[in-house]
Amino acid sequence: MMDLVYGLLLFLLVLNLLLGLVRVFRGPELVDSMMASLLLGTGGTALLLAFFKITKEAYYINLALGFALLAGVVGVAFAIIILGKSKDGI
Amino acid sequence: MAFEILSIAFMFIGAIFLLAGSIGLIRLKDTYSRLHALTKADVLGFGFIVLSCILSTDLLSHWIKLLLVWLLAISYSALVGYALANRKKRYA
Amino acid sequence: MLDLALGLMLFVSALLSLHSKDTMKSGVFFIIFGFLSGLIWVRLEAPDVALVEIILGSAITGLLIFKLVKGSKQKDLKAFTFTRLWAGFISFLILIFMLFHLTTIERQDRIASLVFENLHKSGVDSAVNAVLLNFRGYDTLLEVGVITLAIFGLLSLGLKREAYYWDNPLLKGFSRLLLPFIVFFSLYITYLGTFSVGGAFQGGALLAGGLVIFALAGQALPLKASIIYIFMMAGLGVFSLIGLLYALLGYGFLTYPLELSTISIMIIELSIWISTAFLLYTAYRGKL
Amino acid sequence: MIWFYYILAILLVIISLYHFIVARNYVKRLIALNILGSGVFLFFITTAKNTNTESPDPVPHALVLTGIVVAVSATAIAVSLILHLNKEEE
Repeated sequence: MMDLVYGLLLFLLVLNLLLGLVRVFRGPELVDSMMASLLLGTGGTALLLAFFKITKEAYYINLALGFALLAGVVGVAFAIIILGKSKDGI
Repeated sequence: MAFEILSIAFMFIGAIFLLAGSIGLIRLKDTYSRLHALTKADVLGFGFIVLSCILSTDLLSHWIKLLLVWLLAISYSALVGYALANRKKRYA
Repeated sequence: MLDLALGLMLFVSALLSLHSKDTMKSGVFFIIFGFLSGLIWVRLEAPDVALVEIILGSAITGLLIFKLVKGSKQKDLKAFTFTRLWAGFISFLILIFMLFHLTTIERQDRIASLVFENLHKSGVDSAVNAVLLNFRGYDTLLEVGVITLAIFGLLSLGLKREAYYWDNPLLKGFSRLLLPFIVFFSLYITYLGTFSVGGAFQGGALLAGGLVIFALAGQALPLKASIIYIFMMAGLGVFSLIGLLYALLGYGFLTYPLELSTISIMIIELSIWISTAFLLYTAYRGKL
Repeated sequence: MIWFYYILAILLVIISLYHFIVARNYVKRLIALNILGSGVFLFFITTAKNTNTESPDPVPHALVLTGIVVAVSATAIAVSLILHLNKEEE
């Protein structure tokens, strides 16, 4: 019973990633592709937290923390480096 | 037991909100509305998932770390969404 | 099922990142590839590798590749037909070789049992870190040497890099709030290395990510160049000094006595933490 | 499941090797090199899982950890060299 419930849960979370990545891979513009950092920052972290809930291993929370942090760093860096002009700002 | 059932229910609600965000990402027409779908729905769904994990453990250190994950995820979601939209409008 | 879906996503992202015409897109797909392979390594019960892959292999490499893609304006030329044929032939040969090799792989006990038997002698409870810092300390020493040399080689090119930043009050405030938290969290990850998933390289690279966010907001660290040099050399210096100390005391190079092993490993991890952070930060900036 | 990961690792190695030889753009060549490395790491980790013991073998994990760090430092110096090359050509 529990296996079935958790299997369904993991299926939903992976389906979320799959559907999002369809747009990311097709995305007509560059920004659409980089929305992957937002998608992975929430979806991937959610997957790791679901693993934590199923196995009760504490290290999944640390992994989730690192995942959320670095997906954000990469997203901000993309917005500033790729979308900006060099030496812009001050 | 009641907590366990509540926790699994929260997890499912969160997963469905995340899924809604992804469907919005596929179906909406232009970049700004896609950004909107992703940042709104995903943050709500992620909140539910963190809540469900908080209900399923009873260690204080886990609670603190889960709250930090939640804070980080929502603040980065807002920041990245803002930065992408702002920069795209200005330069692209 | 889960493995199948993750593997499919990984393969598609690798394929697109290699095939796409636009180098910016291939950089973005490479980052997605990195994060997805982190998830796959969680599935393969290798959480240490997953942490390293997410932090170093995906995020830090991604930042470097963003800078490269923005700075490089080389056109994408079509390859010669001869090259294509040759490349196809070579790849096909390797495919045949590896498929042939697959049939000979057996399911067997490897040296894992040896590690678990001797784990109590290492002073560390985490098997991966015991191998990394105690049983195969030479490897890690040379690894620290490689990364230090690479960054000093990069500095010696003397290239004047463009700095990219965004002068935005929101980002500035956020990065200032984030920095103390990241310092604390990366120290925590480094400390976790002695008994669970974590380690010095992961913690250091995490701190480097935080410093990069700090720099992207247009702020400079209030540190002198000489202090940054000292931080960068700390890992290699402390590691080899401790190794030499034990060699002079008669234990052998990098062979820790049992009662002192935990404290020595902690000191080494701390020094690797600070030096990795500043080395990777310098690698991102391309200058001091 | 083990065999699926072996096949995936081999496919990654093959396609990235092909593109590493074919690509004339240095950026794509660098990315192909990184993906080649990831394929080899995947092979190692799968072999570590392929044991009779309960938990996977930690020695390949430590080797892969070292490998990733070395790959990142190689990427850092390659990025610097390619940027330098672009400056020379201008």
